Formats: sequence, structure tokens, C-alpha cells
Amino acid sequence: MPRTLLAFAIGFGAALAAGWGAFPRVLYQKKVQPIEFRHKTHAAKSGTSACGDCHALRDDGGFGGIPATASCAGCHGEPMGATKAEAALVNDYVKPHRETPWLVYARQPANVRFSHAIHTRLAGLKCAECHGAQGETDAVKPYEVNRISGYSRDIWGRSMSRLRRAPHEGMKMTDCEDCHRKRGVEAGCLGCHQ
Amino acid sequence: MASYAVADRRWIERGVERTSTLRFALWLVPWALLLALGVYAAGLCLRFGLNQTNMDNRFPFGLWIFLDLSIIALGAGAFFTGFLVYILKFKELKAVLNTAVVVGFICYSGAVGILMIDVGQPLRAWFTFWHPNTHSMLTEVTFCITCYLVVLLFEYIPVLLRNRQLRRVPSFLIFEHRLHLLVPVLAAVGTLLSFFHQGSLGGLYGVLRGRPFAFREGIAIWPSTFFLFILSAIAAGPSFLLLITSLVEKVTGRKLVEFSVLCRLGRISGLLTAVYVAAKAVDTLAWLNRTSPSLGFAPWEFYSYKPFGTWLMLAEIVLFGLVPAVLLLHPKTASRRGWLISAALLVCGGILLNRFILTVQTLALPTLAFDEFVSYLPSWQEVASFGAVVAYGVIVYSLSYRYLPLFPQEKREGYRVSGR
Amino acid sequence: MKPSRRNLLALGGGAMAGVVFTPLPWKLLDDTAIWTQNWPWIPQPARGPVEVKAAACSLCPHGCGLQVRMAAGFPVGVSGAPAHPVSGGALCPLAFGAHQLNWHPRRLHEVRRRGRAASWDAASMALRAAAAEGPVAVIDGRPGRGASAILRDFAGKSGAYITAPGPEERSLAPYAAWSGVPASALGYDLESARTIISFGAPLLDGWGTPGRFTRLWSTHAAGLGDPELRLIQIEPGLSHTATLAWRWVPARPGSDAALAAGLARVLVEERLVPAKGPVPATSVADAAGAAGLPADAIVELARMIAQRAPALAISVDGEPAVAALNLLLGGGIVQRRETAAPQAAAIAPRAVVIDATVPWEYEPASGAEVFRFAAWDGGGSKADWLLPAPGFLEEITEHPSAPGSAVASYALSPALMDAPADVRGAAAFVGGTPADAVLARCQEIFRARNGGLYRRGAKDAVPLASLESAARLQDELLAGAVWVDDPAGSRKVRCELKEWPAAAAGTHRGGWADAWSAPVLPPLATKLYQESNLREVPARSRI
Amino acid sequence: MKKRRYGMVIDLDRCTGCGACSVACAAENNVPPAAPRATERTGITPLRVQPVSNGASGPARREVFIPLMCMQCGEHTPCVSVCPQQAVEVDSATGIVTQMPQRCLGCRYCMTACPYHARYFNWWDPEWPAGMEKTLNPGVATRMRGVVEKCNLCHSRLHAAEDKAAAANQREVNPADYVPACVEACPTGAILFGDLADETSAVARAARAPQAFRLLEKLGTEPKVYYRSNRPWVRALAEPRTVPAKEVQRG
Repeated sequence: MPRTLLAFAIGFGAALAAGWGAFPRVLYQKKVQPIEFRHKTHAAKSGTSACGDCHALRDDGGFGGIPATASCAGCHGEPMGATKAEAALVNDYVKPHRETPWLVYARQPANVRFSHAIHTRLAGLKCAECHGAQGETDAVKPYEVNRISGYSRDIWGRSMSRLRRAPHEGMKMTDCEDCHRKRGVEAGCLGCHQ
Repeated sequence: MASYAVADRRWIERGVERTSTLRFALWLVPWALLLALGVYAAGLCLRFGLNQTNMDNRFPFGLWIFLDLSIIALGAGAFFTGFLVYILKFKELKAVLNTAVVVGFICYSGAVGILMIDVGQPLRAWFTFWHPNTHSMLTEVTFCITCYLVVLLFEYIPVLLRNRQLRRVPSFLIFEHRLHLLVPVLAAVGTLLSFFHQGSLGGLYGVLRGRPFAFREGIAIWPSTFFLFILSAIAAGPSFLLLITSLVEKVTGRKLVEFSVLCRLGRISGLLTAVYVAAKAVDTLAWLNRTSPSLGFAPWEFYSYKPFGTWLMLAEIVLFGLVPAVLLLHPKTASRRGWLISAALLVCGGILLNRFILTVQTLALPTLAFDEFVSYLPSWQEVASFGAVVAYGVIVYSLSYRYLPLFPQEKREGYRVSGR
Repeated sequence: MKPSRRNLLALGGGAMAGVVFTPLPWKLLDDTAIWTQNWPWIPQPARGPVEVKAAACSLCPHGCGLQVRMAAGFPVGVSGAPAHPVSGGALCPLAFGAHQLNWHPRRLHEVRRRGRAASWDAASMALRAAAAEGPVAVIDGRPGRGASAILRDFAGKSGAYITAPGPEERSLAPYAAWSGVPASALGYDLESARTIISFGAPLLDGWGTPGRFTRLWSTHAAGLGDPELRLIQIEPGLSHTATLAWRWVPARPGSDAALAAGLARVLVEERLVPAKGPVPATSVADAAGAAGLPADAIVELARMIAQRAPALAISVDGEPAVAALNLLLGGGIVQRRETAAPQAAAIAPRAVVIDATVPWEYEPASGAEVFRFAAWDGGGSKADWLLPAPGFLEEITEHPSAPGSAVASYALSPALMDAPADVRGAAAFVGGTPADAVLARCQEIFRARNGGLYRRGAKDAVPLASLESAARLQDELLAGAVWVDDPAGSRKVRCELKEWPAAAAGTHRGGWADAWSAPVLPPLATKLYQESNLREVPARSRI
Repeated sequence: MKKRRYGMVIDLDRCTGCGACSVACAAENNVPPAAPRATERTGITPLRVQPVSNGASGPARREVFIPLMCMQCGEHTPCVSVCPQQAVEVDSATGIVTQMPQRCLGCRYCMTACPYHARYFNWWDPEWPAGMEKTLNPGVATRMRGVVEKCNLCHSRLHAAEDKAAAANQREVNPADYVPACVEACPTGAILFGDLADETSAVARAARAPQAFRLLEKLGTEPKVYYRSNRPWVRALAEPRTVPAKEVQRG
């Protein structure tokens, strides 16, 4: 009997190790952003720390998202410094007028409708409440994509168990629902889906 | 071949006679082919979508739903026999209990299998458990059927473990024994679950306000069809068991249960059918005179679309209800094998007809003033998928019959002679 | 130490028990469900802002005003331009799916000579060689454009410039013959009419500018027991127009001429109209016999027509007797203020160049080498050369007066997306510069200083005199403005009719899909005839 | 934000049966063109126009064209209560019956429940000719095979209107910004759209007119799509059919 118990324990332990250790590594694929970007440096040089200065709302209420290459061209029309990253930005994107294929951490699928206008203007939410303090980062973190669903790992959150996670971590529907419940804001299915 | 036969023989219960390995294999071949064809058809549906079927937007439910509802009703014998044996202590029905469990398991697992093909997105079917809509009859059905299938599995496992070879594994024997103690509890749980889902299946159509042919008023949240379905299922369950047992006796040429057991099943079925027919008649009258007119519909108009005339309603209530009830309750006819089987056939046919009327006729009938009466014929993929369920049932039952003690009394003296 | 079977079972059992306490099964369940919601083979729309651009529809010659929603450089939706002076904001059902046409499977991407791939150079050489051997006819589907001038000039050198009339112009043919004014400069004064007798013209179903008669009908006739505008439909079957008409007269097929004559006779004999011009010889009884109607019904119909003047009679296939009846009723046919090219005399051309604006069904004279421009291949073509033209919204298009309109107008539509690499229009192919021609047409309008400019969404026109230059006019037109002539510029056409005309055999039926000249329907038209029972399957759908 | 009840009144006397609404609806909502084998019973037409005749033959015969879409039932909404996994709901803020295809498992129970046949199943995966996917309307996710869809009253247009209002710090949507595609497309202006909860709105007034009616009103589902006609035989179409099929011929 003890040998049977031991075998059971080994099986149990191996499954735990595989499920918590190996599985996330297999499930998520790491990808590197096409070019480097430092929020901190840009904020310091441009003298602004307001997210909306670069990530602006349009007049029609749509969200501009990541600035287009054209807005980089103002400073990066010619390489500023001799780094490889700088050369890549100018030669690969700015000069040929190509948009940078950024991997967007907070990208929701096509069926999700998220109105930045409603959340920031009407509800008064700060950007960092959902996105974390991105503006203070000094490098872009690697992007991890779920091989099955194609979602960014930031949607589920870093923590596989989703038990202990930072307030801004996780962008699944349950996270939206939690916040809505806390604030007592009702939004039907098609309030947030399209 | 011979060595296979010897090996095969070792798995068969000692002291019972079973056909030769070769004959058994030959018997399985056509069913296996049917199963393979059906699995292929089901694969087509899963791979390319439900355009493989002949269902459409006006006929969104078709053959599969009709047959799901039918086999779940026929499989009601499983829970009801358990209920009779363990709760009401009808000891002599123990003779058909194992067969009832196997038949029930086949019916329910087959129905769940077909449902998984029938839904457009099976990989999302679990959303029903995660985001259930508690107002939906289908939620109730899904929960109860899933739970009851687990119950049936636990009822089936002890039978399985009683196999001559499996029995030799000591831990299996212990497990089987423990499970066996649980069986009365399982029977009670199964009864509760079954009452709910048999009823909910009836409610499925009864709640459809937008389909005044099916819509029924009722008690609290349950339309009258909820109760009618329970009644009709427990009426037909024993009849179906009677038919299956007789059929197995006929096919194998062996006497498996005492005739008195069959008579008992017949009597129970007859009694419940009589109650059902009375309830159904009252319900139909209430619907004709109250429910349907209150929604703005002239109920008799529903019967003006050929071939679904009033004859169908009369056939359902009289020919497939009243007649077998009388046959099963009258002492003279109830004690003759021929009459008994004919009456059981009528009861089972009646339940098929009832499910057909509710699922197919309801959808064929127009609702809007400018609607047309629509028709539908299943595609070969639909028929073949269902054929696979039948083949699966035959194969599972055949294997169970050959290797498991479905009829424990079979070994006793007096059963060795041919039943015929 | 050899593991027993029992140990293996325990190991497996332990693993199974353990895995339940890891994210693995649950995450897989979740992710596979999410996978089904985002299947990679199912396209999703691009992200990004939507911009609304003004344009005009080039599917048919009516040039309805469009608002095109653009996202990521491609059109994603079409709607009518509100208060557009030509279309009044209305569009036909086909326009709503027109922005998808450029990706139609029948789109032409390369030059084809009798089904085989060829080159523009080869086509060019073949045309030059043909021109050297004999006259070249050029067929234009939309005269009055700057590009038309290029085509006319090219044809003028050695051949004939021929216009291919649409259904409205075909119905105006008798007036053209009797007045000498080309049908492309004639129009119907629908707006003044208070009774309209339509001999089979699908007035509410794709005949004429979509926003014109339907708007009149919906404001002055729809749903009213005694409408201000009475529509009398004479048609054998219950068409869409017939069922919506104030009165439907189911006359026998082919009896239009007899019925028109019978009506004219009653009108004259009962002095319901001032008698002028010739009187038909047909008796009311003959007309009744031909139409399959009681004689009383014809008398009653004639009285009904005369009751509320002015009345206008329209024949779908240009039946001369109907035109004569219309003249008797007072006309309602106007001549727009524009210089229309006269129809050339018939010649036997060596080669025919067919512009992309010409309906696909157009059958050129046999024996000629056919150079056919089209954006889409309608199939069954007898063209020797199939030349790929720019598609919907892929080039600047000109929109002269809509066929059958009462006043002259001119609009431009900008190119909202890039055309495929190897497409060309007929005007450029024959050596012209369409851009110059457009500016030249603008200069013509600007110099004449007639009418005014309706800017996008504006109810009132800006006088042309307020613009500083023709180039400015062109810019305004490209931004969605429409030039419309002063209504006073159109005048009633004068017809000389010596005797009651003999019946002409007309076969044209008309209908919603016929209103369109291109060879294929937008894919979404399946909603109308394949996925609903609204329309019969059009013969030309070919999707 | 105040509670609204979006609805419409469709003037059947003005409908010419052109089908512009149907095509505009499909384009707006990224409905694909029909699959090759699709028919009028397997296609996807969230708005379809149904020709209906008065049953007469000869010169007395007339037809009416009835645009049919989701009736946006407000009470006993047949589809909402039956969905096992809450893929359908009546939006409390707008009264719109909303369908979430991404939640749907494709059991089609809602389709059997709907008396108006306003729900459509995706029998095929949507397919567009190569390149045509560039014309898909942003703001509306495409659906996949095996799910049910229906008219959501051009919900993406409501989203855009809400976004626009929010950008201007407004909570209330400007009614002129939210007009469904079919309403916009109708060449005769036969469809009146607006907030039925606002008693003073044109649509609420039209819905109260004696010529207004709703289909199968006695079912008690309180549809928010009204029709109107001056013709009594057209108004009679609100009631269920009382004459057997073979006696009524359809155009």
C-alpha cells in the first residue's frame, strides 16, 4: 500500500509541476516588439506626463491608440543617435512612411467594444487603473501571445491562478464585470460587445 | 480463431450460454459499419457546420431533437425501475433492473452525443454551466441530463465490475461493493433528476409563447407539458423495457425473466398510460378552449394543414393511449404475451408520436398571417448520425449482454430452456 | 524494483487528480472556447476611425449622391447624400452593396483577347490597324461628360460616335424623332404632373432616378385614397409599381398602342382635351378587344386621366402611340439646356470601341472588331478585346444630367481608392487626357454661368457667379457639390406630328436590375433574390 | 442616462419593396453574401422584406411589402427566457433585445421560440470573395458558423453616438446621431425611428395612431416595432392566419 500511495503522490506531484510550470511556457509564445520604446524618456524630453497627449481621443469619441509613425517623424525624421534601434525606426518605418506593427498588450478581440471616451471622460477613470503605470516604464516588455486563443497574456494576467493579481492586472470580461459591479454601473451585453 | 474463442469464453459468465465468438462477431459487423458511417456523418457536421443537415431557419429543430426527446422518454425505464425497486420495493422487478440501467445509459449517452453535434458550437456548450440562464428550460434539461448521466454511469459501473474477469481484481470488487451500497441513494437522486429533466423537456416546448400550438399554461413556472412529459415517460419506460427484454429473449432464443415480471411491467405501464391519457385529454381541452384562443389563435386552424389533421390528435389519444391502456389493464389481454407486446408497442409508438407532434408539427405550422406551412426532410447526415446512436446502443447492449450478468437469475434452474 | 500494474494505475490516478488542481484543464477549456470566437479564417473588420466622403454612384447613368464611409483607406459603407439635388438622398438597393463590387469574383484585371491574356500594347496596335482599314465606331453610355468629348473627337476623325440609350431615353425616342432633339437631351416633367399614366414603366421599381419619382410618390400619393398625384399603371402583371399605383389596369401584353389610341379617341371625341394634331383610326371597341378590357373601362379610364391635369403618359419601350397620346394630353416633355451630340448616321464600322458606361447587353454591329471596356466580365461576351476599366470609386467619374431629368446637371465623384495596376478607361486608351477633359467641361459650365451649385447637404444653391474660377468649380464638385441648371433653362419640346403613329413592337420589360448597366450585381443583392422571396432571380445576376 | 425604449413605426403604404433596407442592413452589419447553397430559408437577412398579397385574384389583387426584423419584444420576450446561457437579453437602458453571437452555443432554441422568424442561424462560415473583407464595417464583429444572429438595431451606431457624446462630456446621445441603417436607407422615408419612451417623439405619436398595429399583438410580447397602414386588409395581417394555406396565395 505505501508503494501505491507513493506512486499516487508522484503522479499527483508531476501533474502539479506540469500544470503550473510547463503548461504556461507551452501555452504562451514570447514575441519582441518591432522597435524599442521608452515611455520615461519620451515623457521627460517632451515635458509631458499626460497619457492623453500622445494617446488621444478623437473628436468623434474614438480612441487614437498608439500614435502613428507620422508623429514620430517630428523628432525622428533623421536618426537621433547611433543606436541600432534608432536606425531601425527611421529606416524601416519613418522614412518609408510605414506604420509600426506594434503588438498591443491590451488588445481586445473584434467582438469587444471598449469606449475610452466613456471610461475616461464620463467615468473619470485614470489610464493606469486599467493599464498600470505604463508611462513610467523604461522599456517595452516582451509581448506574450496565447497560442490557442491568440490573445495577449495581459488579458488573462500574469498570474495563472488569477488569485493574487495587481488591480490593473487582467482584462478579461470578469475583470470588467467586477469593476462595473463595484461602481454599480450596469451595461448590457451589447454595451461592451459589438 | 480457436484461441480467441477460448479467451473470449473466459470473459463470459460461468453457467450461462452465449453464442459462439464467430457468430457474435458477425452480428456486430453490420452495426459497426452503421456506427462508422454515422461517425463519419457526424464528423462532416462538426467539420463543415450544420449546413450538412436539412434544418433551416424556419425549421431550426429537426430529426435530432425529435429523437433525443423520444429516446430520453424511452430511457425513463431506467430511473423508474430503480424507483420501483429501491423506493417502492417492487422486488420482482430486480430481474430487469440491470437491463434497465444499461438501456438508460445507452439512451442518455446517445442523446447527449447527438446534442453535441446538434449545437452549432459544441466547444462553447459549457457556457451553460458557467453562465446559466436559470429561467430557461434548456438550462434545467442540460444540468439534469448531465448529472443524471453521471448517476447512470455510477449505476452502470457496478454491473460492469461484476464481469467474470474484472471481478477478480480485489479492489474492483471492493469498489463495486461500496457502489452497490450507494445504489439506492443513486436511484433516489436519479429519480429526482429524472423527474425534473423529463418535465423540463416537456416544458421546452410548453413555454413557447410564440408557438401557440405548443404553448401551455400550467402551475407556477411549469407548463402542463412539464407534468405530461413526466407521466408519459414513466408510462412508456416500463413498456420499452418489456419490449427490449422480449426482443432480447427472441433474438437469443433464451428465457431471461419470468413472464410474470413482464406482466408486472405491463400493468404498471397500463396504469400510468391510463392516467396519462386522462391528463392529456383534459390538457387538450383546456388548450383548445382557453390557452390558444387567448393568444389570438383559432386552435382548429392548426389542424387544417394536411397531412397533420385532427386524426393525428385522435390517434395520439385514442389509438396510442386509450387502446393500449385498456389492453394492458384488462386481465385477459394483459396475460397474453402477444397482446402484451402489441400494447407495449402502441404505448412506445404513442410516445414517439407525441414527441413528433410537439417538435415537428409545432415548427411546421405558421404563426404570422402570411407564413406558410413549412416542411422538412432530414438529410442523410442527420439520419446516419442517428443511426450511429442506434448502432452504438445495440453494440453496447450486445457486449453487456454477452459479458455482464444483465439477468442474474439466468443461471438458476428453469432458465436453461428456450424461452420460446 | 519493477513497478507493478497497480503502481502504474496509482501513478495515473495521481496525475489525474493532480491536474485538476492546476490551470491546465480549465485554461484549455476557456481558451478553446475563445478560439471558436476568433477563428483565424474568419475575417474581422479593420480598426480605425471612420471618415465620411462625398461621392456619386457610377453604377447607372443617374449619378445618385453618395456618402461613403471610409476606414483604413477602403469604403466600408454607402448611404445616400441627404438633400442631394439629383437623388434627394435616396438610393436603389444595389448602391448599398456597390462598395464591395471591386472585389467581385468577375472583376477584370487584365486585357483579354478572345478569352486569352493579352496586353494593352497589343490592343492599342490592333485598334490602330483597324482604324487604318476602315471606320471606327465609339459607343458611349453616358454622353455629356468631358470624357465623351474625347470619345467623340476620336470617332469624328474616321467613324461614328454613337450613344447607347438607357431605358428612360428609349422611352423618349419618339419625341426625339418628332422634334429633332436627341433623346439624351430630353426629359420628363414629372414634378408638375398630377396624373401619370404609365404603360409598363416600372416607375417605382428602378426606372428613372431612384430618388425622383419615389420621393414624389411617397409625399403626394402613398397611402392616400384620393392622392394629389395619381399613378395609373397599365401592365399585364402585378408588378411592384402596379401594386402601389392608385389604379392598376391589367391590359393584355402588347396592347399598349391600341389602348393608347383608344384612350386618345375617347379624349378627343368627348372633348376632354383640346383637339389638336392627328386622331387615331382605332375605335374604342377595337382598343378594348386588343387590351382585353371592357369598352366602358377605357372610356372611364380616359375620363379619369382627363379629370386631373396635367397628365403625363410614359411608355416603357417608347411606344409611339403612347407618345402621341401624351402630346394630346399636353406634353410634359422638356428639352434640357445642354448641347447634346446628335446621333450619327448608321455606318458599317471596321471596329467598335465600347465605353465602360455602356450596358453589358449592348450588341454592336456584327462584323466589326469589338474593343469592350468593362470593370466586370458579364460573361457570354462577343467582344474580341475585353479591356479592364477602373471599378467603383476607383477613378474620378463625371455625372452629367440624369436620363429623363427635367433640368441639366453635372457632378463629379472623386477617386476614393486606388485602381488595380493595369486598368484604363476608354478615353485614356484612345489617346485623350480625361483630367483635362473634366476641367474643360467645368470651364464650359463656368463660362455659361447658368444655374447654381448645391454644396453637400445644402438645400439652396450658390450662384455660379460667386466662384472665382473653373478650377474652383471642379474642386467644389469633387468635394460633393452638384451643379444644377436653372429650371427655367429647360423648355417644352415642340413636336411635329402629322399622323397618328403606327405601332412599334417593343419588348423591353425593365425593372430593378435593368436600371443598372454593369454586368454583375453587388454580392449583397443575394439578400433580395436568393435569401428572400422579394425578387425573382434576375437573368443577369451571374454572381 | 435616462431609460429609453427604441422602436420604430413602419409605414407599409410607403414601402415600395425595393429592398434597400435589406441590403443596407447586411452591409452595415457585416452579413456576408449568400453561401452558394443558401436559400431563403438558410440565408441571413436580419431585415427581410416579405411580399404579401390580399388574397384576391385578377384586377383586385394587391400586394404589400412588409419589412420584417426583430420586433424587439418588451414583455415575455420569447427568445430571452429560453436561451440557456444568457446570450440574449433585453437591454434595460435601451429596450433593445440584444443577441451576443459570441456567447451563443447554437442550440437554436431561441429560433423555435420566436414567432416572427426574426432569428437567423449561421449555417455556413461567413465568406467574402478575396479582398472584400477590406470593406467590412468597423465596429461590428463578424460571426462564425453555428451561431444565431439577428437585428440588434444597428447597435454599433449607438456605440458611435455614445462615444461622440462622451467625447463632448455628454451622457445623453443626440438622437440625430443614432439612426439604424434601414431607416437611413429607405428611399421613401417609410421607417420612423426613435425613443418610444419619450411621449413627445414623432415615433411615439405615430405608434399611438389608430392606423398603427403590431404583429401578433395578442401574444402579449409587446413588440417595439410598429407598422401602419390606411388599408384595413393590411392591418388585418397583424392577426394570425385564419385561412388554410392553400386558399391564400402569395406573390
